[in-house]
Amino acid sequence: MSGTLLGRIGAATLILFVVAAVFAPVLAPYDPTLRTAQPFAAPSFAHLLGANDVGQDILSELIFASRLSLTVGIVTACLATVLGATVGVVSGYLRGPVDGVLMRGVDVILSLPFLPLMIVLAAFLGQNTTNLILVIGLLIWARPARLIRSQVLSVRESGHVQAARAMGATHGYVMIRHILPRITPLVAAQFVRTANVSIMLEASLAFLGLSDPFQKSWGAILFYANARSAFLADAWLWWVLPPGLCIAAVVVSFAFLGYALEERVDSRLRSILPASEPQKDNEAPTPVGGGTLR
Amino acid sequence: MSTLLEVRGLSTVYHTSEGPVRAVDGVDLTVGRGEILGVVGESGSGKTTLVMSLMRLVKPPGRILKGSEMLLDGEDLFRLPRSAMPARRGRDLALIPQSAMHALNPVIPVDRQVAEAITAHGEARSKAALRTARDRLREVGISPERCHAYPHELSGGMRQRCVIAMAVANEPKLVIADEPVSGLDVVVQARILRLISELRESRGLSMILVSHDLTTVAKICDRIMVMYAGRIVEAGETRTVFEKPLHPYTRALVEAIPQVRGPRQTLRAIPGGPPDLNHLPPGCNFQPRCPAAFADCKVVDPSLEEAEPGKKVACLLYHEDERKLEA
Amino acid sequence: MRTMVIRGALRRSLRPALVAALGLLIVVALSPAAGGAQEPQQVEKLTIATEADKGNLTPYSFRPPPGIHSELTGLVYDTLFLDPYTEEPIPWLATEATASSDATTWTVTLRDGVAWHDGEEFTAEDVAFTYDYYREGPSNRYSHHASEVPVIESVEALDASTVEFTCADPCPTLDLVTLADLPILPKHIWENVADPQTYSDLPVGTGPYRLVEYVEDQSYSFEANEDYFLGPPAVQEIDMPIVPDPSSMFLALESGQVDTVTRNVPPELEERLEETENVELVEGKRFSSVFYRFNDERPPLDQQELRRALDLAIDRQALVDTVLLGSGRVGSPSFMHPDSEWYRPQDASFDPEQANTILEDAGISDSDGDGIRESDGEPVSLSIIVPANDPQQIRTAELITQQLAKIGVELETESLDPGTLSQRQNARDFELSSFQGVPHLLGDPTQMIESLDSLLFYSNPEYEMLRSEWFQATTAEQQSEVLSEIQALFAEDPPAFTLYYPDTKYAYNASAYEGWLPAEGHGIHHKWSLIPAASELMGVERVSQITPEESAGGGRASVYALVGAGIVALLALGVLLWRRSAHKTDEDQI
Amino acid sequence: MAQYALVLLVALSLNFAIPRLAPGTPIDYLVPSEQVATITPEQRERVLAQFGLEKPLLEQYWLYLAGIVQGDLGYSTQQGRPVVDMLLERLPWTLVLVGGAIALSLVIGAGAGFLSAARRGGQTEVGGLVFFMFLDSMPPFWIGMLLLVLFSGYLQILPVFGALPLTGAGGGFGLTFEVAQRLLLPLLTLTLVRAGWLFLVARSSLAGELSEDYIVMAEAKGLSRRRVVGHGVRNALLPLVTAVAVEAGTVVGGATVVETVFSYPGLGRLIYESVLSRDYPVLQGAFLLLAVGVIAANLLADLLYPVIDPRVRAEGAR
Repeated sequence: MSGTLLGRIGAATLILFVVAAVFAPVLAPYDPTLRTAQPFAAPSFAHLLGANDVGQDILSELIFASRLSLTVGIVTACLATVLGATVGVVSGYLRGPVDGVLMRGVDVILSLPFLPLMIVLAAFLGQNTTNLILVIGLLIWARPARLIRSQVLSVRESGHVQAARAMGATHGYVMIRHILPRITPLVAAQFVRTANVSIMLEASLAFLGLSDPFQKSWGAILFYANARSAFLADAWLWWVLPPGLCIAAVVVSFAFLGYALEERVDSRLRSILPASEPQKDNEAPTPVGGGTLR
Repeated sequence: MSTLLEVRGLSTVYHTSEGPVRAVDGVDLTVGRGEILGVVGESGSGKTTLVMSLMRLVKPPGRILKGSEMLLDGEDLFRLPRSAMPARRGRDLALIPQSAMHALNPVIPVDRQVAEAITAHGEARSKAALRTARDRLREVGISPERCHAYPHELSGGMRQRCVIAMAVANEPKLVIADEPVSGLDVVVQARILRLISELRESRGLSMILVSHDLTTVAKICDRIMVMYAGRIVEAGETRTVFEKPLHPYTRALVEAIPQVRGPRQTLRAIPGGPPDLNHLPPGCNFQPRCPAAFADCKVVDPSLEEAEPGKKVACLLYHEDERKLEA
Repeated sequence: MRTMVIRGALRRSLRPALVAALGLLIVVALSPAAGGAQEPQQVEKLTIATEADKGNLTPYSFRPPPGIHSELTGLVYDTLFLDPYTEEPIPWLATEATASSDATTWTVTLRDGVAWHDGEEFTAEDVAFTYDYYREGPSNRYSHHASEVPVIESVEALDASTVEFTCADPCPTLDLVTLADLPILPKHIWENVADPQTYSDLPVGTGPYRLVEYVEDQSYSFEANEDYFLGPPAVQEIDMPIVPDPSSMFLALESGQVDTVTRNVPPELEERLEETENVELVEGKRFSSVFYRFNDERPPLDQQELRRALDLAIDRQALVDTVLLGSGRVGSPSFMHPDSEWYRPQDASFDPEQANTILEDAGISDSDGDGIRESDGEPVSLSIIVPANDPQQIRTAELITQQLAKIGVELETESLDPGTLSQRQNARDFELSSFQGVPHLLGDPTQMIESLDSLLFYSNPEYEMLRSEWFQATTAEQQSEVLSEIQALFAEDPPAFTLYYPDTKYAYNASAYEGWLPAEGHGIHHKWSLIPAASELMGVERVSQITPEESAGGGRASVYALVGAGIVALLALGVLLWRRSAHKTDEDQI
Repeated sequence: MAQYALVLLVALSLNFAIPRLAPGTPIDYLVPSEQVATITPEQRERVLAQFGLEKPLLEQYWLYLAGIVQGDLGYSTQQGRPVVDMLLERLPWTLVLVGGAIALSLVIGAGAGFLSAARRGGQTEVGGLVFFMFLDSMPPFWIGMLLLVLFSGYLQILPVFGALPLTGAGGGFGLTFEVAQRLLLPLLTLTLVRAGWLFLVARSSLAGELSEDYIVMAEAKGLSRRRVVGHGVRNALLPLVTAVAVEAGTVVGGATVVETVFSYPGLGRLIYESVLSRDYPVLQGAFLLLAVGVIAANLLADLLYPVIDPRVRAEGAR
């Protein structure tokens, strides 16, 4: 019961944000790049969330900002999950030297300090959105790869995969027909997790002033708010709270979706798997952001 | 022999998304002291739900309906509050769960798991409990050197023995075994069944043995009840049920057993599959698959009545009074 | 039943606890802090929060971002004369200085009875050694004063307390500017320092304070030099924590954890800080400006008409009103800071129409009608590089982009992290670059002349002529005359577009110390605020003498209490929700 | 083990290359144009030479590797102080903060996660789940800022910055109290953020375990609810350990933002500042520390597996 309810809430919020992003020009009361009010104006009927340090309408900024955050979130998550899943499946299934090399590669990436790498790549590649997506995507696929691989390890031992191989199915066929469907819930969960991580990262980078300040994003709003000491003034109520809540809302709705997906898929899966199926795997099933496969 | 357990009108309902499902529907049964009662039925007939209900371990969305009674030594366990049940489980009634192969915690040595059953009831402190545990394990055939192994280091049969040792550790009045030997090869099955009957002799254990395999039940059970779609359709002495099965379903089950000796016969299976508990057929639950079904069967839902001394059956063939249409 | 009972009791007991928490919160927020101005003279300890780690405060430990490095070094080291931005040279370590008739050699007599912190005696040897060391050794913020403008050929200690300087060209303002800027190093220590960049011991100087502890990236601690030649300083101990985050810094000031902060008060916080109990604001007159430097080697910026048009198209008043919220003055082409002695007033003009006509006449027009003018076939699309961590400069660029669009010039902003920005600036790899003017660039004429070549790469034949005149000038008046001509020249052909001079207000806790002295070019956090004798010497009033306007106290506290209480209530609700939903699943199954 | 050495070598080489990839050199930052005097080429050479940066890249690489072996990480181009001292000064603060945050989030997050799964009884414990999911989705710097404003600004009960009290607050207890006071908010921020994630890991792994057959057996044995869940928890520990080990790398990165907000002198902030100032030696030293830390965490996890789950010993490592 509660899974589907959460799922519905999550889906509804996400749709709300997507609509806001797509129809931003229509929904936003003002053009966020124009100065339509006094700097630091408090909320009023004309400006529901007041104005920022140069008099741009904060509500319009919020609405337009959803575009960047959602695109970064979704596109990066796709990139990272596809890359992570492929590496995970291939190395988990083939094992042997391929597995060794890929996993050591993953270890190296996991050991790289994240933020400095972002700064260096941002400085080196320039700060437009595509670079941001590439940079974040190429760095966070390592974790999903590791987790998906661990799942593939146990799925690989299961009865029907062995049977398929025994009947002469090629590796590619087995991977796509047998292994992939079994790990879709985990892959979906990893998609949710990487979406969360990339939205959070984009916001942190913008907050540290390391991404393009003219690109309207929730992180950029927080950067200006912090730099212009909004936290100290009463402005924190309408300048700092909303962008943070927007980020949290998008991230949590992804998590709700992931949770609902995991719960529905899990229960369906549980009935198909015959009792004798080896249930246990000792690798890290990830949480609701990445439900375990039973 | 005096009765140890009397169950009356036990019904357990699962609230699924498609509506309530009566997995166990008004079951009555009795178990005498030192008696082994066999419960037989296809998978999906409600056997495991029956076992879980007797242990009061039914997990939501399942619920035991009010009005079900379970008198153990005269005390109705269903009246007890939930919090009082742990004290009874393992001491008064014990369970050998289904797929005992996975019933042991993989990360704890077996002797400590058995000892835990003992200390749970405050009988002894951990050192003493460990010693008793090792004795119990030796009794069921696990040698002392093997008893502090981890479950995955033991064979299926040995794991089954550990579970049995665990169940009987506190000398329970009643042991309920759910498919104790299914999944084991025939030789090991025989050994486990012999172990169970030895324990019955040495301990005077009364037992309910639930299985889908008639031959297992036939070997060691005193009385047999046949379960179909959550109901008891036939009950009686093991020998009489086998020699003269009354209910068509029982007859089909008995005839389905391949005879190793004697003339070759073509095996006959029962057409169709277990009914969908959400949409039970009208009248008798078995009538769609019953070779002897006739008009009334579609209307009347027969109740379990005495057909011969010591023999009950729920089928219109034997209860003229319940027939409606003919008169 | 046991667990049921406990849970119920718990729930009932939560309600009173919640109400109590609310009450407590309101009381705490409203209580006004005790305080009132006491006599500020002798103070045991002061806590000054500073925004960045400046290394171990030797002249070589300079480190970005721009901040009060020279003022901090000034606590430990002394200069021969007081300070380069005063009208008249004020003797400090030197008692007097006389120039030769052709103003190329100076004989300076030193104050005697001055000792280094480690007890060694301060002599002319130290002065001679210091100036040679600056000229020969690796460069630092001060060294070009000895090696380029002016070029000091030789420094010689005639006896224990007289030094003779000889400049390559006449240096009439040596005492007013150069001798007042360069801190003197102890010879007996620095003569065996091979690599000043990695010198990490605590500095030894003659100054009013000794640096007793330096924890990298955390804090400085100073102790008063009791036998300082101008008498013991007013404050015994100074603790200086390093607080990089601006909001935390002002929060610390508000909550009384620090007595003052070295970061100037951003315009948006002025009103709020004035309202805070005991906190006063004062204009520190620290020279600061923001200017755009252009790279005239790269077309189309090599065309002087285009530069002139750009200058005319920038609405400086709008920048001051929006970005500085009015706290600042419009930039002027004379580049130097209006409060400096050497400033010759010129006012910038804002006339987009004239800019358009200039561009049309120069043949830079919008031929393909896309709203952007083209210059010999190429669209006039310029890029500006700004520091990513300075929102004021970023917002300024955003506004100027809109202003230049009105005259058909497209401006694209690249915000770079400081490392990349410096590299691009040093390599002149930019079309336009945003700069923050620092005090000694806007107030020290020799520095301005020197940076016109090394920083601004200003190439103007007329200026070359005036520049050589400057070097021939033998008296201060002559130099000042040449300087005004140079600044007049800037009106037609500016070396850079000075956008605005932001006010530099500083906040301090009046109940802790009121001896702060707003010295021109330096703000209030410098050694003269802490030396009792300094204020008459410099003829500048301390803040305690300036009557502070009345500050309205605690009006805002009630808002906080409300918000704080709201959050506490929210948390309590969350806990209740958790309890209630947990309770539901436990009820008996039968 | 050999594989781990290889990983370390590759990581170190990347750490050597990455900072040099970024435009700008330490020199530009050392003598910024802001100093209003561009440096002459020969001065640039002299400064480069001081830090051995004028040598060809390959030679620098060998010196760098040789340095690591002898434990000499060179001098910081900004501070001019040996990198080893700088790192050792910062390490305790980061260990206290990050270690504390991981431990606390394990206790709070995992504890609540187990509780929520144990209480599940069929219908998910919605309240706790939603609360922790929200926690897991809030940006750390944002929470940090709000906590700072609330506790230090409005309630004015906690100090705002730094790690150590300015004046030595006397002996042991006074000092530890002061340090604890300053540690509270950054620790709370980091813990809140990580607790959400660990809650979800713990909840879902225990929920999985509780549907296993040995739990039914444990209940049948008559064990109390607490001991039954205990059985499940033992098995649920394994994925938790892996989750923490895998996340070890990002924790210090995450701490960077929190350390900046609270002016807390940890490794995270040092890395952030060194990246901006292109301080190669410090970056290399810090990256080395991080790489070793992450690999050690993974190694520790591998060692812990057999202890927690004997079957792993039988199947060999991962």
